[in-house]
Amino acid sequence: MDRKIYMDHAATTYVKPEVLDEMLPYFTDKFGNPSSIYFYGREAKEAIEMAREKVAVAIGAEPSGIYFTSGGTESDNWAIKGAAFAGKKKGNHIITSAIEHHAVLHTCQYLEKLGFEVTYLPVDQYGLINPDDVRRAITDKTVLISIMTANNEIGTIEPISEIGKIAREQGVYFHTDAVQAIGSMDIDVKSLNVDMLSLSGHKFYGPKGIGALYIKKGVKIDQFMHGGAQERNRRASTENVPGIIGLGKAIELATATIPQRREHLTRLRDRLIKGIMDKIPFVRLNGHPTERLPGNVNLSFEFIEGESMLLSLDLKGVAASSGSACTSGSLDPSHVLLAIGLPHEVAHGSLRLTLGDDNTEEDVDYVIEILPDIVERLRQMSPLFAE
Amino acid sequence: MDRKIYMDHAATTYVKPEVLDEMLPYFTDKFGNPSSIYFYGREAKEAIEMAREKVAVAIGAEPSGIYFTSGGTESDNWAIKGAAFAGKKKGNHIITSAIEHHAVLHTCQYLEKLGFEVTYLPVDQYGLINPDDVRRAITDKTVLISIMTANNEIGTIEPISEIGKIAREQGVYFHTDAVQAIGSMDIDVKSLNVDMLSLSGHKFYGPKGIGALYIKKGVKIDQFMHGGAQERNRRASTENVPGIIGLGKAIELATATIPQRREHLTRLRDRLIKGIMDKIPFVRLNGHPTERLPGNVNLSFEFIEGESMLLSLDLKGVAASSGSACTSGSLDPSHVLLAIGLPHEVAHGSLRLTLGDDNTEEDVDYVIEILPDIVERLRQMSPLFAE
Amino acid sequence: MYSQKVMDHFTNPRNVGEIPDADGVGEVGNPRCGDIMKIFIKVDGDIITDVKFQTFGCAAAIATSSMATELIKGKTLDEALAITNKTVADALDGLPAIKMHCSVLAEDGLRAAIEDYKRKMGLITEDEMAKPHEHIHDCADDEAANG
Amino acid sequence: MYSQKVMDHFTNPRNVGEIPDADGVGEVGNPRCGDIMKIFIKVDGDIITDVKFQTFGCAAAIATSSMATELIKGKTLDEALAITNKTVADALDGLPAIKMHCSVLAEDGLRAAIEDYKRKMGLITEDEMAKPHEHIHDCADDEAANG
Ligand SMILES: Cc1ncc(COP(=O)(O)O)c(C=O)c1O
Ligand SMILES: Cc1ncc(COP(=O)(O)O)c(C=O)c1O
Ligand code: FES
Ligand code: FES
Repeated sequence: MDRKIYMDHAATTYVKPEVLDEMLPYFTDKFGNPSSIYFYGREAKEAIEMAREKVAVAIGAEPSGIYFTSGGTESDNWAIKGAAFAGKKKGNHIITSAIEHHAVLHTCQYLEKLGFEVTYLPVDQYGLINPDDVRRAITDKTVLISIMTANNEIGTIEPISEIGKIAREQGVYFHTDAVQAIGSMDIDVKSLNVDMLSLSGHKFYGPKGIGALYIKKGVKIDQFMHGGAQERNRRASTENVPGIIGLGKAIELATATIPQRREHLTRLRDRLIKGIMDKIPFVRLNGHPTERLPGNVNLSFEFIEGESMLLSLDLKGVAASSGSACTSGSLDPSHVLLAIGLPHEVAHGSLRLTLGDDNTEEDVDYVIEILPDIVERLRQMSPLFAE
Repeated sequence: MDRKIYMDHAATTYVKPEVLDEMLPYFTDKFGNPSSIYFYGREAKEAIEMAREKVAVAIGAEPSGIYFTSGGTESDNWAIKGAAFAGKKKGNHIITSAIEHHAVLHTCQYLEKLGFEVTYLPVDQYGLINPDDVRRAITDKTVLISIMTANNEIGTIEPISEIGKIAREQGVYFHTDAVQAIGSMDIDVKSLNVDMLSLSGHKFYGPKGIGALYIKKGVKIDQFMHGGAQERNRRASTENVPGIIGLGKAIELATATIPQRREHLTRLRDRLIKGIMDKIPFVRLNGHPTERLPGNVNLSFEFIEGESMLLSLDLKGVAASSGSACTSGSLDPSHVLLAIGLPHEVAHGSLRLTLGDDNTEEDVDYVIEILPDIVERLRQMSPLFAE
Repeated sequence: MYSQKVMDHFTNPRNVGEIPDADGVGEVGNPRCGDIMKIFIKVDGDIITDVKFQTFGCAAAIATSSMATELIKGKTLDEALAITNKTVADALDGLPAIKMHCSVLAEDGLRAAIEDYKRKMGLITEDEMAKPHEHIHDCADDEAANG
Repeated sequence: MYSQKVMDHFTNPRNVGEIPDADGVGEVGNPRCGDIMKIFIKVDGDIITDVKFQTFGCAAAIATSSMATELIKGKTLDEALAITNKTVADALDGLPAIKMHCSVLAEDGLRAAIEDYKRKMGLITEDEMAKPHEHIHDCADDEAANG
């Protein structure tokens, strides 16, 4: 396996050299605690404020609305639990969708155990949420709407501008998980009427273990991480300074090149989809044909199972992912694929290829070349295909 | 300011070069998501399991009891909120001490708002908790005892072995915040009867933004970070792989050299305390004279305020910290100093110097040399001294 | 994650296919769960002379199917029935914990094929047929541990 | 964190000390809170001819004390009374937000000293004395924001 082709950028990305370079001094020479008033502290403090500014600019927010967290999961947990607990006097109802990331769904399920009520809105065959469904679900007990900007599995981009408008009209807080969207599409929290937004560094060539939650000024949410006075008393714990610096640099780079990235990835994406579907029968595209993230390809191959596809691809040097239950060690195939109406056995045969900045046409053509044999071999073994 | 002397190791440490070296490949070449089954994922997975093993060895635990978190604060929040919510059927009472870190105290205060009851045990003039007080505070509603291993401000080492015994006898979970203790003293969760233990990488020459919670097998606590199936379904979020690798390496290095470190730091510490107290009048040592962390010096200088001392030291190249309210931007001086009985105005005049591996006798002597003038100058300005 | 033996049996599975005139056929699993296994055997006297399989499932399911067929080929029916999922997993140098249930599939498939043969031969009645394992990979439950 | 001017006035504070025969003395603050300021003035006619201070407090408290004394030296009483904490902070090229209350201390100290002088001179009665600002740095409260 000499050739290595990484096509799982939605799972995680490597850290770009420019990003790592900016981080490095903060591990060693500039290691101070930003809360300290002496020299080492001040230089760290200034650096994290510059990073905050960069994150703010990237999403059209004020720097004072940006809070650093340990990643997308913490941002989601904080936004949802924080708004739920802070809003308890008003009500106990939360609206979300059936295709959110587990960081949202499992948080909501936990809140249900604690007595909250959650509406999980359905999606159509493409994974789109209907804004009218959101409007109809709102009651006078609704304290939060949490709908993702774009889905991590099937890449569908949700109508969050419309949903934001409805939330604003009805006076309900609106949180969006933009973890997959940053760097792939323009986001402006003000024009989108977003009250809270989650993002995570390692999805756009920044480091793992760092993320941010945008909280609009005036939004009332409980703290999630209690302790010291860091992050203006709202998120305790000694700041992950190198991580924050890396996040700032990475989001700056990622948002500066959105048009080019979109153009590049969309071209590769469509070539990959077409190439595979032309060559292999019994394949369907999951997600929306056009309202989808530029780098996302998600296909179901009937009669076979995803993990064995992944492993076969891995043996040929290609890294991808699947919504099969067998891959994740969980018991059901992807809740997203089931939500768009796939039968279990078809959901098991899903393959997600997510493209990144370094992927080339040759990479795409290589996958188009090797995949038919892999699928054919597995189908030959399958009792479902034989039947 | 050419000379730079860092004496605030309790606030944070730099990352040792050996630690950073081990981390670096995981930002770039070995950047895979450990949950993925392909090559990149497997190599990351193996690396974090080796790091888990190292953390386990350092505290005498099984690797399966180690869960990686974003730092000491998250570990404390998780242990306390997790045990409180999971124990709700049994009771709603928590025992802790008045001198815990804010990550514990503010978490407990938050739980009080949610209906839990918390006993904050007092300490004696040295900051010691009386195990008998713990025993007496236990009721049939007590679900958790959380007492720190060693205090971050005054360095006092608590009798956690006795407290662990009491907790075990009474069948109450025992959590200890060992964030300051790792690397300075031997810790064995089994012989100490500890059910949960918090630690944080950046306190022992590892990176910021990474920590761990030890959870003894069978202990029932709710999840804190809900989402993906990472960390055996107990702590969601894409693993901070470089951070975890760094934590593993740092704790391995730190615990391998405890006797030498203790010897080195204790010698410097006692020299520093003696040097200052011999030269400056109206000074008192805070914390226990012998049951204290080897690197901790905490002194109160009457008639003057801490921030102005810190800034004066900073101008001479020395980085330290203070329990003065003016330093932290909070409204009261250190709760720890008040808990050991210092009057407010004396607490304001506190200075904490925490020593580290690279500090030398020359460093100590330099501080002893410059501090008298600083204190004298500030006292000359002070209306309290004049009176 | 997987041992070399698993990878070997996954990439070069032995005995893949159908036996059109099989003496016994066993089919276990459930496509909803992502795993189905079908085993075909030819029996001569009480010796299993030939065996083939078809599997829809993960690499572990494919490898254990392959290994199980290897283990029973040429064995007596009783010897074959003595083979457990553990035997198969051990023969593959082990399986990851979360994949042990896939080996249960292979064991169940074997038994089902042998029983099918016995039933066809009138050696046992329907009632005497062994129940397959409770399917560990139970699709109906949600991930409880992750709540 | 602090401007160069603040650092300058902190390291070289002007007018530190006492005036034993001061015409007016003002003392404000509370040692519990970590800040006390004492201002001594000499007055000739309605001109402040000399001023000294003593401060127990942070660098901002010391620097604002120093700057405040500089600003009023040689001024009339009315000119001095026109000086607010904002004037002092601006003269220092600003203060961090959490340190603005320290400049209130200086303003209050000045007023207290001038009023002490006026009272001694019989120019005002006790009743007419201005109240100092509500002390922003209120020690009694716990860090509410951090709950
Ligand atoms: C849509 C979405 N939300 C949240 C997360 C969680 O982010 P993290 O793993 O950084 O905590 C992810 C990725 O894992 C994601 O794709
Ligand atoms: C005793 C103690 N507990 C908890 C913490 C919190 O750790 P972190 O800042 O890594 O979240 C610290 C240090 O900040 C500490 O000293
Ligand atoms: S067949 Fe589903 S995990 Fe093996
Ligand atoms: S005197 Fe307390 S902050 Fe300035």
